[in-house]
Amino acid sequence: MSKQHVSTTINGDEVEFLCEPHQSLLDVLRDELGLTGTKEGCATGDCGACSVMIDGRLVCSCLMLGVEAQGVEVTTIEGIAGADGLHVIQEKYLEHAALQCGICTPGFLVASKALLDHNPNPSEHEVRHWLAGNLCRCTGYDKIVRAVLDAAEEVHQSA
Amino acid sequence: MPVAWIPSLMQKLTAGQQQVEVEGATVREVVAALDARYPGFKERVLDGDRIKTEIAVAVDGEVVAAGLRAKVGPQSEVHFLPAISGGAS
Amino acid sequence: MPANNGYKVIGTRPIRHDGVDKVTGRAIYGADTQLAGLLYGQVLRSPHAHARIKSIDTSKAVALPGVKAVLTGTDLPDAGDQIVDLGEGPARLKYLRDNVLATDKALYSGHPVAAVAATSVHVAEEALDLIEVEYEELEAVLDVREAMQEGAPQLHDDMTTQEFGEDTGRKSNLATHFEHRLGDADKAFAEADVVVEREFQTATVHQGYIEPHNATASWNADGQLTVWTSTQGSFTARAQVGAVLDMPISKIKVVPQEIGGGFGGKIPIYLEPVAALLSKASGQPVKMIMTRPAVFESTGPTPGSYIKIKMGADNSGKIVAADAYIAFESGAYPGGLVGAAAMCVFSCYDIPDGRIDCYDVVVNKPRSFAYRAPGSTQVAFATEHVVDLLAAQLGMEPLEIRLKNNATTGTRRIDGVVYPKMGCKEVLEAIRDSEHYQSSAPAGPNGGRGISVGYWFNVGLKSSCTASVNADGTVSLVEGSTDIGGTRTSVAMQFAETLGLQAEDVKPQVADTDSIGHTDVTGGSRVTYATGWAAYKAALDVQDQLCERAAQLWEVEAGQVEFDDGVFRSGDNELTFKELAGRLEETGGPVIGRATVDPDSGVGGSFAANIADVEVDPETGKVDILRFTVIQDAGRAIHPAYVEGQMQGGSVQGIGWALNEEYFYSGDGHLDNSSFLDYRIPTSLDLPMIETIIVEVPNPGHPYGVRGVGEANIAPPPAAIAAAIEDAVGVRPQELPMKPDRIVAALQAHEERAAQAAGG
Amino acid sequence: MGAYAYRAPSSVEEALSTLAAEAAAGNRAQMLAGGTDVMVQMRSIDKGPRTFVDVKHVAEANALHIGDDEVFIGAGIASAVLNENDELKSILPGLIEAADLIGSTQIQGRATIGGNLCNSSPAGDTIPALIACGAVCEIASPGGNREVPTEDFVTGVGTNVLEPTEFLIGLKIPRPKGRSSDAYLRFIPRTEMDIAVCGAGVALTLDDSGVCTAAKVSIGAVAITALVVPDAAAALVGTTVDDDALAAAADASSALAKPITDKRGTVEYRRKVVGVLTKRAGAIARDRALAL
Repeated sequence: MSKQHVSTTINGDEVEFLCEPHQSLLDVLRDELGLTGTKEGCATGDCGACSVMIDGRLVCSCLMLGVEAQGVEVTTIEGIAGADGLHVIQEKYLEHAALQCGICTPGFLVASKALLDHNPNPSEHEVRHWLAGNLCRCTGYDKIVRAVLDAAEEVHQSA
Repeated sequence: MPVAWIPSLMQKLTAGQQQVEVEGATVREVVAALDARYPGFKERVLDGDRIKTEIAVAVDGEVVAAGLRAKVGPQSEVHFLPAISGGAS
Repeated sequence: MPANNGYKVIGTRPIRHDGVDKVTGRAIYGADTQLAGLLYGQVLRSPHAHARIKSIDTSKAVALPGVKAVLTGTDLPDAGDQIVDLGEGPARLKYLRDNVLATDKALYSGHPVAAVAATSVHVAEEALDLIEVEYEELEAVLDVREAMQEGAPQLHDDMTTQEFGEDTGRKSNLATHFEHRLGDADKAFAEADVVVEREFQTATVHQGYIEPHNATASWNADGQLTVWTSTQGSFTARAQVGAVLDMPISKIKVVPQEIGGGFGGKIPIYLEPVAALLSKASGQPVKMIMTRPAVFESTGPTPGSYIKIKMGADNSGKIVAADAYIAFESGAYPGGLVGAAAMCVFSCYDIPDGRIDCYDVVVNKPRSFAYRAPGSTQVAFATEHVVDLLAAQLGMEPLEIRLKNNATTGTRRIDGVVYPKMGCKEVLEAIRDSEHYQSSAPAGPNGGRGISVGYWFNVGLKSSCTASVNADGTVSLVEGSTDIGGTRTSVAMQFAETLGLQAEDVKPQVADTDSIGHTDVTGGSRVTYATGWAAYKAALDVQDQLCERAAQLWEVEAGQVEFDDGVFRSGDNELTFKELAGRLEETGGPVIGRATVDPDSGVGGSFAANIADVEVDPETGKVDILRFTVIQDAGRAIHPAYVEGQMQGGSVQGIGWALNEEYFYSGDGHLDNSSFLDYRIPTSLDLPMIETIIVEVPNPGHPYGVRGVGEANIAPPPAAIAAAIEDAVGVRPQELPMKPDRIVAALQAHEERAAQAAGG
Repeated sequence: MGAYAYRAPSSVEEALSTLAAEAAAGNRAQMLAGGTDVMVQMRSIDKGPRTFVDVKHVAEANALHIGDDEVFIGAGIASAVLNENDELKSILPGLIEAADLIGSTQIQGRATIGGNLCNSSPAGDTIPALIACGAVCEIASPGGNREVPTEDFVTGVGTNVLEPTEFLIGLKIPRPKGRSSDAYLRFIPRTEMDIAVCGAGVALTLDDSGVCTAAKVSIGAVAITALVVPDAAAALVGTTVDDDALAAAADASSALAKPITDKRGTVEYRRKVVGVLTKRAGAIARDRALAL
């Protein structure tokens, strides 16, 4: 098996890596690049724990080959906060106690950010629909939905 | 005097008695008193010098960790229950 | 003074201490463990539900380049058959060992039979395909009642039914039978004005945590073993690993990594001893992570059940008699959960006469384990239905019959236990007083409302804490309870409250088994209760030592120093905690507080109740939850946001159990839905907001009145939803899950009965 | 044992020569669009090595045209892109809602209609919707492109008419004219994420008086392939798509269905509900057409 060379951008940084042709982007992030913030819950696209953004679009990194990252921009949980502190969505998750065990939280945060990028003023239904691919077994989603709505409100007010 | 509650499946030892008043300041003394009155009782609930792992002893409604050493008060109730696996959050 | 009953920290909502790590992806969970020279392990699992293992040939796997070690069940040390007490219930060592790696028989589809360590996951997977196992397939039995039949395929050749310490000598899949009796149930039923009896079934369901099981092990040349794992209890994991590997616990260090959910399912061990032996054999550290299908196929689901409930009442609505027959599937090896079910089945009611008859039965499914108030949800589904039927026959409202019969302080349960101060009545009154209950039920022909109540007794067990006072007046708090839902913070808050500090002044940390005293599992809703109590005692220890230090500074007797609200005083002398912490060097150096607790009184059970509004689509059988309220007695809510979080999370697990979740087996015993696609846990779109009402009936057995809140909340939802479905469309399923095809079939049968009645 | 490889051709010719070369070398080649089915199958039921040929860089398969007479949707276009296209949503609402049902937001970001069709699952959501609106598959073939109606494309569970040296470029859909519209409904136990228990797509045309002049009904997850239900269409044509006509169409769908009992539902249940969905989808398509 020959490894393939891939040039990509991850959280704003140019990154090059070698990977097996059938290795998932999730495995590349976690095992080759040490970016373990992106989690694996199922490896079949059913839980959303491995959510990342590819060129701004939300995807499951377990359902994408590492080689498909050639030339794209990848955003992972490690790229959500800036040097100046947490992103508002991260702050709202903390304020609302929107995490318990925290294993689904990175995926939810990436998905939540993708939602607000896409629709800065979502309704509760739109939040629930957008996040339906992110499973959480601890919270019952209530506080997550409230955190996202509150973050949207704050983004809205400061805009 | 403390009252020992005899599990229904052990009541053939006690001729159907469910509640038995027995002397004892510890679970060990209660078990000894029961065995004196109902021979074979000890064998059912003890494994050597310990309560059988599949059985739990509750004093006044709380399962005791101290086992045979657990204190029993003059008004206490002693229950013999099936041991259970704990729940979890 | 704030309104929190005089408390300054308790009852507030500080940001959790581990929060930033968890929202930035920096928190290290078990699967994130990295070590130099790491190998990757994989497990070969039985494709058969029941088979004798005739031979295993690993030679081709061993020869594959990159493979460093291969194991089978016979590589596990055989320490004979004995009962081991692991602090969370006893177990037969043979069963514990055989569940880790089967030796003579595979007892469920997914049962581990061999394991491999290799330089990559892919090589390890390839090696699994090269292991040749010769099986003799045997007939499987998957249903609890079938397994109890005479002549059913027997899982364990040597298993005989145990009846309360007596070995009956009867060979059977029926592992344990026991009874509870109170008063004279036959007489009470004979005298009752109304008697109702119904049968129920519930499916096997899984805890469904999002993080798969994992373990990384490093076996050093000096015989020391280190295991990094996501576990609910590092000490319990250490004890189990020690028992299976027949090695002293002093040789084992378990490092609890962050854990992605447990709910009872991460108390048992699976991969840990396998990773350890693979590491020993290869001389390199080994990491193992279960696939999602493996999690469903071979880790602890909670029992499917068959339950029969009979209850009688007099014309005034007083419940006078109750009778339960409860049979639980324990899976491949005997379990203890039916005992818990017995403690919960009539636990919400004050009933003078009754009996409870319980059966623990092995079937060809994975060994079942605790799942949030284990056993309580199954029996609440059954009992609450029968209570509603009594109410209907007596012309009473469901809430009315509950308030007339609720268990209270001094109630003797049928299993004999007498309640101390309990909040059942208060929880039911909170239903009555809620805006939700007082609002009108959902409009439309297919909308309905139901209520229900459930119970969990909670456990105490052992916890340890140490606290080091830092010179800047903060405290480093070390505890042994793995934090699954924010307990670092609820424990630290109790410590802070005791010493008049802020929650942020306490820096809580979960330590490994070499670095803190024995602490039992994060389970039984015990951490905020017991580890919080240990933190309280450690804070008192710090307080005593600091009083002595202040006395030294002021050259007075320690007894002359008082501490109140964060300030040490003696005469005109005054030092705040922070000021004094800065002067420890002058008075003898560091101060470390420590405490252990082993509470065996005052654990304090918790009641939870629901109001559920649903809409049923009668053509498709789909049930939508329109509005849902959960009410629970927290004793004292330390961090209300995380109390609400437990209530909401438990409710939604209960909703999933009610509507869709089940183990779906094919006829030959293969699990057909071992994925999050087809094992359908609720998504955000399936739910409304989950409204919470925290009731506080302080637990007199705890310094701050805490009652654990992790569990009781999962018990009432299926019953409340069943009642709401009946209110909506006139049929009430007696089987879980109440999935769409079952609802449609029930409606059709209902219509046919109605047509026959009209025709006849 | 062969090896895994990945190729990203940029044109139909390059893709065809890649497929031909892999075939000549005795390798297995597999087209990759969104990958949301391929990746899952590679981890479970279909682990063997193969060469992935990524259709997403093939220019022709990345096209999306909305012409006066025809809509072309390239096989590499992700569902999310379709769903963000308001014009497409207004002219083919049923097809786009079917595409929108494929998985979560995350899946939508990758999954394609072409991939859904080529995966050829009995429960593929877009297949009945494509059949109902008369979509035709444009297939790149070594001898030149060929066209196959979607109802003839899938041949069995996971199988279709594509040869190993061929691939799907995209789908051509006649642009609905006049008072024509479509609808697709499926039933799932949850509200999102599940595979269809059964599904029904209805496309119809009404005249000025609201009488149905043409209709096509297709149902999914009730047989090994999606089925066309001529009797359901016949029940609608010539009516105002009133309750009686819809009930007759529902009965026709239920009668034709040949479902199985599995983890997602029983035979009886699927047969009943596919009728319910036919009725409901028909009413939605009618209301949409009336609103034009």
